[in-house]
Amino acid sequence: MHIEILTDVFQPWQWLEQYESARRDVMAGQFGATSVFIGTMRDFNEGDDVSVMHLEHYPGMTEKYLQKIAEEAEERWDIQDSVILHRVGDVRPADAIVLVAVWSAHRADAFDASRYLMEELKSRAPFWKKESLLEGDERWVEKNTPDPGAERLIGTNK
Amino acid sequence: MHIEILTDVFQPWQWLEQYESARRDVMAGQFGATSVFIGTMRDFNEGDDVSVMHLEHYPGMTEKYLQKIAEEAEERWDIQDSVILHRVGDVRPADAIVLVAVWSAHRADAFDASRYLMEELKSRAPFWKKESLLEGDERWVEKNTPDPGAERLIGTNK
Amino acid sequence: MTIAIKFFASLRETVGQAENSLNSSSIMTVDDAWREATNSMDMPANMLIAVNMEYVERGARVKDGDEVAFFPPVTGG
Amino acid sequence: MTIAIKFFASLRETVGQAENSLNSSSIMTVDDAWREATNSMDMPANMLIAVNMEYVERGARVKDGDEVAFFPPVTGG
Repeated sequence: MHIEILTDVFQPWQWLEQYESARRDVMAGQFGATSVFIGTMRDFNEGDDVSVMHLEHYPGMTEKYLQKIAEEAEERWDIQDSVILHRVGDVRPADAIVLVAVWSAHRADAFDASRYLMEELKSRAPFWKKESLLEGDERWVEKNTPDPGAERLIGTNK
Repeated sequence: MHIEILTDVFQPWQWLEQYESARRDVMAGQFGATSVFIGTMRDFNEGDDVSVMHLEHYPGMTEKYLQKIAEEAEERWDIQDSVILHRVGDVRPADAIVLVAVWSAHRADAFDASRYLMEELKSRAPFWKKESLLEGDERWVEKNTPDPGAERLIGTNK
Repeated sequence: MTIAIKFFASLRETVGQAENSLNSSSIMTVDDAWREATNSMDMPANMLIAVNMEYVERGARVKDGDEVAFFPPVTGG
Repeated sequence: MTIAIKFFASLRETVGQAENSLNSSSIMTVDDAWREATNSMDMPANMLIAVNMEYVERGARVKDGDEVAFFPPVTGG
């Protein structure tokens, strides 16, 4: 399990390649399924052009909740490894914001666990986004919308 | 949409990085969610050590069905791009067998569509696996087990 | 009329042939093509069939120039 | 007794402070801490509260040395 808050731009695919390489001795040949989700900054939101997003968090509580969520997933599904990376600070369009990855023997566990991690992260991990619009205004993103497809996965570990 | 049958080993993360780089001009800032699934060869199956897997397919029909499945996903979900890569020939433990990727504005579409692609690929695309065991025996893999979590996604496009 | 026949994977090994070309005016359905090509072997219960690379049932009609493929459950991914 | 208070994101801007330290023997609950720290502002309906980095409800008890955080709905991911 690897949880990390990143203050700088990261390249999801490079990061995954390096992580898997570093774990090759223990992981290679053991897992059959990898499910990865990446959340990326778009250059528009609610009809407006967004130039920068400022990502704030609650240091300490963020790590604690990401850890908690990842442990819940490991208890509930048959998982070999999981990763949660999340950016804070200033994020620009096309930058990765979040990366979730799950390695498992079987695809159902990998798909379910990664979706669970994303849903719980979005509803419980203390991060907040403020958008700077191209016209110069700033505004807080008010809330995350739930993923209806994740409903059957959540609610038991609250 | 990109569908490809690969006869040689490929590195999923490197492949994705190159693909996204090549599409940067049209894609960057447009998508908020990327869901990727990778199926990897394990060095064991049903209690036996497997040294090589021989992947056979029905040239022509494979491409046709992968294309059909990807088109179904694009009709049904709000998707910006999708990729299906699949190996044929001799595959060794820790080699990637299949890669499915979906880029979308929203996470629910990316998760659902990628899981749909995998499930339909596993039930409809004409690939077959034969395992060579470490002890020297060969055996055909008899069938794929369905993913119960994908049930709500399938059955409408058959 | 001419029908191209293909067998894949374990079925290819069971039947002992990879492909075949049938010339017979009596072939009306996939069932007929199977009997002609395999010398009337029993059809495996879970076998899949494609005509011109589209899945069909065993009673499906075939016509001159068709490609009929027989194979076991698919195991890709 | 001493209670550390934190405000995050839009709530930090609304309240006009990022953190605070309360010294008062009359603080029994999160509600009390909020009133003391904000000079009895109305609590936003959808506000989230954590005591020592664990989510709690507004009636939760607080004790000496606790860290109480108030923030709007989270928007990460």
